[in-house]
Amino acid sequence: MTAISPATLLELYESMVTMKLWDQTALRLLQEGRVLAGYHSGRGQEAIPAGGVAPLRRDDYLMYAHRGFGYTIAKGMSLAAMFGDLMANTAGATGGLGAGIPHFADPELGILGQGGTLGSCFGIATGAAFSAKYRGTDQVVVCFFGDGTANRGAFHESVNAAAAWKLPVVWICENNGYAVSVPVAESTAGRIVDRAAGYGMPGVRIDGMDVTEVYRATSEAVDRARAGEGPTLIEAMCHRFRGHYEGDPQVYRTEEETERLLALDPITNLEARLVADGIATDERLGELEVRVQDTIDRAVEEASSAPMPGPERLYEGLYV
Amino acid sequence: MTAISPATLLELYESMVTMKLWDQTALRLLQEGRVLAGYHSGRGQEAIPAGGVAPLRRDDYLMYAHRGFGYTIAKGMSLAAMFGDLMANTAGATGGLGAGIPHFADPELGILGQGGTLGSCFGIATGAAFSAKYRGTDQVVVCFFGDGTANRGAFHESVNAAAAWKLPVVWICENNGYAVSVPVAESTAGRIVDRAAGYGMPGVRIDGMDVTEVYRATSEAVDRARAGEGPTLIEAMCHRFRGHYEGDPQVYRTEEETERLLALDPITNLEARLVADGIATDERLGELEVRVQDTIDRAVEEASSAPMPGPERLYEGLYV
Amino acid sequence: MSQATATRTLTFSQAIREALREEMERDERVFVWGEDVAVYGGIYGATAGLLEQFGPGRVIDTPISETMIVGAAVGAAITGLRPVAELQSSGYFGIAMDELYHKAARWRYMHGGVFTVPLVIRLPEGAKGAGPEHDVSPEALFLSASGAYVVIPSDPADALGLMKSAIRDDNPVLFFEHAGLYAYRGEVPGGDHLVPLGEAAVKREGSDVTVIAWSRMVGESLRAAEQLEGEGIDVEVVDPRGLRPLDLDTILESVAKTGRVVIAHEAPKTGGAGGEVAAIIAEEALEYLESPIIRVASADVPIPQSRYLQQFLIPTAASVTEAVRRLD
Amino acid sequence: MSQATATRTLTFSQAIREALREEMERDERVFVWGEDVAVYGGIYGATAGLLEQFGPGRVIDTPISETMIVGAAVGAAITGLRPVAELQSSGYFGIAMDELYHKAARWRYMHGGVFTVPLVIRLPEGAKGAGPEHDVSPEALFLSASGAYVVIPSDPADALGLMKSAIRDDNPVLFFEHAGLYAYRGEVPGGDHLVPLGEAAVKREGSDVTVIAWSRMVGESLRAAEQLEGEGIDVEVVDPRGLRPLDLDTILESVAKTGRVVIAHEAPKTGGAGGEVAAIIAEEALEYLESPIIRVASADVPIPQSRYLQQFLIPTAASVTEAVRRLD
Ligand SMILES: Cc1ncc(C[n+]2csc(CCOP(=O)(O)OP(=O)(O)O)c2C)c(N)n1
Ligand SMILES: Cc1ncc(C[n+]2csc(CCOP(=O)(O)OP(=O)(O)O)c2C)c(N)n1
Ligand SMILES: [Mg+2]
Ligand SMILES: [Mg+2]
Repeated sequence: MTAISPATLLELYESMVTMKLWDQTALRLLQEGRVLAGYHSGRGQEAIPAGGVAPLRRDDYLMYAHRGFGYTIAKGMSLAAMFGDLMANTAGATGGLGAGIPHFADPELGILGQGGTLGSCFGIATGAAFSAKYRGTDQVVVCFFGDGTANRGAFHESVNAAAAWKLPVVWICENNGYAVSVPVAESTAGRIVDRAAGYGMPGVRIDGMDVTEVYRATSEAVDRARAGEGPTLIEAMCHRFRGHYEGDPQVYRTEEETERLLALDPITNLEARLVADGIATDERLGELEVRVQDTIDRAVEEASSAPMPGPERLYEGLYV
Repeated sequence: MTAISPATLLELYESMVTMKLWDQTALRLLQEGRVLAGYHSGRGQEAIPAGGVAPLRRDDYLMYAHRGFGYTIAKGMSLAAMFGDLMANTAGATGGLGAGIPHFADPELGILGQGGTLGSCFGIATGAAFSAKYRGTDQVVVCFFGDGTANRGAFHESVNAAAAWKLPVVWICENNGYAVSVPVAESTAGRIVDRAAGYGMPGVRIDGMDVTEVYRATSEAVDRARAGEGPTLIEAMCHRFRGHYEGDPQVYRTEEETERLLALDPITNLEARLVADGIATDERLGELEVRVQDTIDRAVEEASSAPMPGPERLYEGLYV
Repeated sequence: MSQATATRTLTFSQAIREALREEMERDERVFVWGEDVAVYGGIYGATAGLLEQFGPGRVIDTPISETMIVGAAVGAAITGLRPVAELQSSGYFGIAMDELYHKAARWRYMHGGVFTVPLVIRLPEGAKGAGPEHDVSPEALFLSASGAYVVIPSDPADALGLMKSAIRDDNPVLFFEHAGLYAYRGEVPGGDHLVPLGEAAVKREGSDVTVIAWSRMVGESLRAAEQLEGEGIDVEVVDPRGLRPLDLDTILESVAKTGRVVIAHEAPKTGGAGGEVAAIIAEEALEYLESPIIRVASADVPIPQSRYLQQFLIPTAASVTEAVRRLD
Repeated sequence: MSQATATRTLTFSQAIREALREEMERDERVFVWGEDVAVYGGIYGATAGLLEQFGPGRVIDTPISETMIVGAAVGAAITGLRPVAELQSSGYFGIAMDELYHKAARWRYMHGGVFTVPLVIRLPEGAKGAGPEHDVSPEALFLSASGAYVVIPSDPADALGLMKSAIRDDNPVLFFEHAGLYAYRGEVPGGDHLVPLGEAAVKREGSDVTVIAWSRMVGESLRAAEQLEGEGIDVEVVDPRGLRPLDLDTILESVAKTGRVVIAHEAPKTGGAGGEVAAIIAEEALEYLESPIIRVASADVPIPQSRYLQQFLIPTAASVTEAVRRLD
């Protein structure tokens, strides 16, 4: 296990802070009635998109999940564009089509989008990985999905094909213990990580609250994929701090459970570690947070100034 | 491993001989142009339906596959009715709808039918097993499917649910190495049996050319299921002697390969064993074969005398 | 059936729940499954309280496995149970399409009629700001699913009565519920309120124009009719309450009376079920037509997630009014 | 392109194969995948010889995983390739429905138009004695799949020219091929034969009746037209060669000329695409109609496997003749 450099740790930290502040901002906009779609907070799970995307190159591909905006933030997507999509105005990456969250994409950054039917990601990830291999590039695909989504048949079909064809994909399951209200143990037989063996590929279960574990496991899997050694399944155990979506009464878990989780905050933990290891001071981390918030505020401002689309937008882009 | 009684061995033998002679007869009818649908010969794979159905009770459920008629023969379906369906006349279990092979069923015998889209069996098997448990019976479901069919997403969804809910199903994969022309190694990552672990259920790979292995493994799995201990996956390795369907040019394998297989005939092998172990004489086995052929001939005769349906048949049975 | 005879005011969602409750009380073979139907009570609340009353054996949370949800419901139905399965959104039809179209609808016929397949699949539909895959109204895709019924209530009373009939019917029923209607309140008859499947309701009588509408568009059409009444146009609103079986008699009778037809549904026009209805009229009642048949429907694009843009796309009472005015 | 200009006689299946071969030669990004398409050459022979010419990197046997076949084709298409994916039977549409309807057709629009999705899905359809799940002609289910094209050739020349255009098009194309046509031979123009998508062909001119037919029913309708000519009825046969985009101009022009319409397709009548076509005519060209619009189609039941029973169910030239005679 190679050590992660202080610089990388700081980058991961900044990435997670951006996700957290993004989330806070989105919640505020939601409260203000400025968000024209539902929102699934990613609070608590930042270590996975941060550690799972950081090992990628700009031209590597990303299939992201519906929980928060961490994946695309980490891949470098324009914050203003994402806010624009949140508000369904013309600043959005969808140009105000209001395809909204989370159906935006950026081909330049390898961001391939997201389907509203869970599990859409699997086939598209396999196809993109096939494409990379076909074109003789060494691009890699990372595909994020939840524990609940892992029970879609598309998982089986796509993961099997990718493994049989030794395609460059890294499958990252964020196991936060629930699919909306349904606990993973009630819906899922066995451990998700153990499915890997059935496809003859490596599977690794990690602590998804620790960004260094995620970063290491993903880096290794990306290296394998890039070297032509095929796919890997990573099951990252984690916790969702908030409801499935905003407004979720969370009748399926106790308030104590939710309270207890907050102590596991991946950002606070990394913060403590950075300070303890002398990589950063509280002060410096505080400055970083101010800087990130400032960037986010400017992105909101930029997005807010864009107009809403006109009805003609509906008829654009359906066909080439 | 308990010994299988001589009487059971003889029953299994008779069952397999019935399947073989059924197959021969079907091929003859096909040549005579009397079969109004395609046919997938089950020659070579008789040990699996014989050993996989024999442990079932009359009220246990069967979801069968498209390869041969062994499954329903073993479950006790009327031979004349099956021939009637082959000829699409009113003797058929479908009453001449000519739903043909293999879409016949017999609820009295727990024969639940078959879908033309491969993998239909999985969901229905899970549902029937759920139903048995819900109604508080101790019925068991056996579901047969090919190696190729194992790659359908429905497998994943249904097997996971059955395992999560500890339902009484036995999943029997007949791995004959090919899905039409595609070798299993090209389409399938890992070993099918290893998928069981991913669902936290037992998986066992057996020699599917040996009816005693199939019978033992299935009996054990059926007992587990009946005792409420949940599903089992059995991967029975086997060989298909003939083409995928009649007329298949088999360009995907050499004649030598096909020739070599014939030496592995599960029926000839059992025959030799029965004689060597003093369970039966050649003569007695010969008599048995004559008797079975006679039964089959009478069934063909009975079926042949039935009229074709009239156009009104089309409009019957669509709704209750 | 605590309030055996008194009329009640229920939301559409409560009406569905009451139907489930009454039928589950009546028949032990009836059970409910789907994603988040148990503890959570369904994301639209339509199964709230059922877990508490009937326990986890009959109110079952499934994995996110729509293929299995429908396929296993068929397996349960042909072995003696009466499943009511929920797809959390009808937008997931594509994941279970083989099971809906080829298994639920055809298992009986395909096997010569030896089984019955008594099941109900609940399919919440319609625009709600959840994106192009969710906001669909895909009932037209099941017009050709011979062997199944397609039922679509437009108000709480029909939701209750149709659901109860659907559960009691021995045929598979695809039951579409517009998500925008769940919170809508209405009077519901007391007692064992059953509405027969395949019977249209004339929701408003009129003599000048027939508006054939279902689901959310029934309410919109009634509002349009009121508006048009002021302009001296007397609109009849016919709600087929489903597409299979289709109550042709009621539709053709109305057309024969008015000679003018508007068909209104929320699904985009091309490929919507309005096409089938219009074609039947053009084949069976052309002689009565005094004006082209106008279809009022969403524009021919995927329904975008943005509610802002949806306002330019989704038909309303105004769209019906405008269409009626355009008739010759 | 060895026979650059000479006309050739090809079967429908060979025409598809030639289109694939020519386009694979022209463009390295084009590849083919599906079940048994490589060594086996496809169960209808439509990919025979491609493996030998282009190698296993471009002619790929897939697992029996229709969801993946279509889903991964979308993934390949949005990352620079041009997949031609085969479903071994269009009867498997239900397994890949979410991928066909919501992914292939809508990935572009849904993401604001930032991608193109240049792919072709080959869908063999039609009655052939393979059972109710296989013998379907499900093109109508994609009428509402805005974002995709629906293309349906009826003879070898169109099969070649439409397939080549489909592969070159940057939009997703669902390409239906009637299994009963594969062995049918016909003249095919030489050179780089392209037929534009969305342009109807008047396969026979006539002045009395317009028969709108596609797929196998075009040939049947032409035979019917010959028969009717002897009876003094002059039939025009319009083949839209697909449903999306639909060449309304050609259809409406013909209707304006003849005033009488028969629509013929093999799919069962209810829910078949004839409904959409009839509805458009009833909305846009009612004034020209001198007779009800008659739809010729299969009866409203699943297509049984028995070829014996199929004879009572599947429309033929005689069904078209009979319908035309019934017109006012
Ligand atoms: C095919 C499909 N089924 C159901 C849904 C509705 N849905 C949206 S998110 C969700 C839960 C997903 O759980 P999981 O995959 O564990 O991700 P998490 O929300 O926990 O991050 C459900 C059921 C959907 N969008 N698509
Ligand atoms: C969903 C689906 N895809 C494809 C087919 C066509 N098909 C029929 S049998 C078969 C091969 C099945 O292989 P396997 O499951 O290994 O069974 P085997 O034929 O070897 O017994 C195929 C591809 C089908 N019927 N259904
Ligand atoms: Mg989860
Ligand atoms: Mg096989």
